[in-house]
Amino acid sequence: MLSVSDLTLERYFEPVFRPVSFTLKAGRALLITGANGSGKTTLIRLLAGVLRPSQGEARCDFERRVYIGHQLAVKDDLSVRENLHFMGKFQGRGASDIEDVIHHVGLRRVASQLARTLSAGQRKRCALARLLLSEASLWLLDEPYSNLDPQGMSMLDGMLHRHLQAGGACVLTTHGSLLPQGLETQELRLESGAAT
Amino acid sequence: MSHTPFILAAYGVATLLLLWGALAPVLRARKLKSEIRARLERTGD
Amino acid sequence: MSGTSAWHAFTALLRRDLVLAFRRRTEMFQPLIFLLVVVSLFPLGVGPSPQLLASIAPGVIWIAALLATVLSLDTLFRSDFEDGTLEQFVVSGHPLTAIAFAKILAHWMVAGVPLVLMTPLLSLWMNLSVDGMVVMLVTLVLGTPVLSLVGSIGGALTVSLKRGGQLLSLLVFPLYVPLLIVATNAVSAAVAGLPYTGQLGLMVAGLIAALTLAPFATAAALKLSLE
Amino acid sequence: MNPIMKFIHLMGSPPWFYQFSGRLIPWLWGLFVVLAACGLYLGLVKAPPDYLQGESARIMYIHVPSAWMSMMIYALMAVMGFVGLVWHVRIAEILAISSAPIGALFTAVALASGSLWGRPTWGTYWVWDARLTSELVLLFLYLGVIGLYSAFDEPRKAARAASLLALVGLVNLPIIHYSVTWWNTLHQGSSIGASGSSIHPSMLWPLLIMALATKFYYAANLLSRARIRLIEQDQRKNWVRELLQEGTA
Repeated sequence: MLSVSDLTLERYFEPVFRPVSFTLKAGRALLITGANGSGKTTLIRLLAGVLRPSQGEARCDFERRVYIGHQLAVKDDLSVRENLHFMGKFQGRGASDIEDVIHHVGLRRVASQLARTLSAGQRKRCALARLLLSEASLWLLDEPYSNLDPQGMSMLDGMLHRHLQAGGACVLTTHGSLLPQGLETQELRLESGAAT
Repeated sequence: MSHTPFILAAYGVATLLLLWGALAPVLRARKLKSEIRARLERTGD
Repeated sequence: MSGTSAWHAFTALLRRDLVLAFRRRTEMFQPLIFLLVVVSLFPLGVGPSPQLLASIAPGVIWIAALLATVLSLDTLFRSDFEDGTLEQFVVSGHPLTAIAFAKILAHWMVAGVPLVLMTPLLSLWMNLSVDGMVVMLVTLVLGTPVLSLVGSIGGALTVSLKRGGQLLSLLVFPLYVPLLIVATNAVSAAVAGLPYTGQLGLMVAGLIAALTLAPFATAAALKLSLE
Repeated sequence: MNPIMKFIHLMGSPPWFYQFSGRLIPWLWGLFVVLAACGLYLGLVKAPPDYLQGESARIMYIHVPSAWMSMMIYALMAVMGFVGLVWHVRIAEILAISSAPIGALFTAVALASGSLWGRPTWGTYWVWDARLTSELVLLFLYLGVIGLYSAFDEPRKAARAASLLALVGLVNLPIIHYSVTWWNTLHQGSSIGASGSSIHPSMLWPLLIMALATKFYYAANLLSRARIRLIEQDQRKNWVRELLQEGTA
């Protein structure tokens, strides 16, 4: 369970978004919406532990978290397989799962190409493979559907569905129409932090 | 070779530097406050 | 994160960094070529007389090694910062000091070791006597890791700055002063036939201090740069 | 809450700190001027010339106190930076960052007066003497901290980075100082330093009074610089707006 109370971050001495409070139980997904620059990415990085809040706190008893941001952390000079191999080893996963994950995210054909040669959608799939490799129960996804083609979106829907069924939780930001289909989601709308 | 020019130079340089160090914040404060006051009037907060 | 998986992460990161370095071989040789160029400038600038070169040899070789290391520090964390890998390191829950240590070790193997291997050639150019060269080799073996360790703190502090390069050398040079003094003195003592074990002892102490303290400062600086 | 904790807590709130330091500054400047005048009078007029260096030793009364101050401020800056870094106390961060320029200033004064003192005694303006060289390296440490702070856009992040660098610098400061001193004895043998010879009381008193004076200069200057940085950072906050509209700044 993730419980957040009165959380915000100050940049240039002003809160990026008005303090938020919510709780997210296992098996549920939280959709963070808001205009551009309202602080969606900042909030998700706060939840991921990359940023330290200026106020409030986020108590999370999911034992491991995985975060996929705008920057996909895919190395251009490594092949897809090498990238996934590193991601897996970094989280202590065996090499055997790598091939199934590559097949699952539909990158088998380009598995030995350098990541530099991949399209934006393929790079996003490569980054999303990190979700399957990590046993994290809390998924933090910053606009996961961007750059994905229809098959990619339905792949991600499936992954999310299975993750929530298995008792995981997920926080994802989105702007506009790209929403997960067929998922029970609670929504959180961010207001920009006016001068207090 | 009388040393007085060097003594005067040393204390002169020291006074100049310390004076500049002391005055810089005062001038900065005056400029900053007038900027903020101007902004306050303009935005009528 | 249990200890064993931190070790997996350490080895995986070290191997990945070495593979990445070999994939960009041309970039890998830059510090080395820079070292050769800088040292070969001195005879042109100062004049080729062997006695003069021999007397300034320890300082020249060490300052060139120092400059070459600083040159390669800027890229130490930059690519990981820009493509989001650094963020993943922080989220992964592994101790950031272990990750910083793996990066520093990889940097030393790629940028530090070649400097050590060049010592014979550089000593030849600078007319450094044989026992001077031997002690130069020892000081570089003990010293280049400290260059990487202390330098990585500057690298981590300036990684999020667009033009961090010049600032990095300003931050790091004062911290290199003790190392430069002790190392060059060890070599000139050897050349003059004086005892130099004391200086080497100081360098070993410096290495141990850097090994234990620098990764913590680097990890703190990395976490801070992500804010 | 006992009074000390209460005081520390109050010091943490910007408006209170602003008012409190505002009242303190005039007294600090007053004390500085009185002490400096007294120290200079004793040092330049009353004290006898040094038996070895003659009149030029009178430069000691500005050179030595500013050299002491340059090191003391660096240490204080690193400690305040540590408090700001670990407990995220904003006022500590501001005090640390505002100390850096003052420390650099004292280092420059020490270097300038040291080289002007060197001319009559050693015959040249610059000698790679142990104290002057480690002062120079200290100046580079200060410039590094100031440079790093100004390189960042977001003030809080800049303060934290500069504080971390100051902490690393503090760990290295004694090592640099002793390695430079040891390096100096290798190349020149120990040169006659003023503080080397035992100080006659009539020369010791001005030195101590000037040293005390420079501490009050530092305190007054630090608080006035910290206040401005506070106003600059909180200019959108209510307490600054009320303050400026009353015009009692």
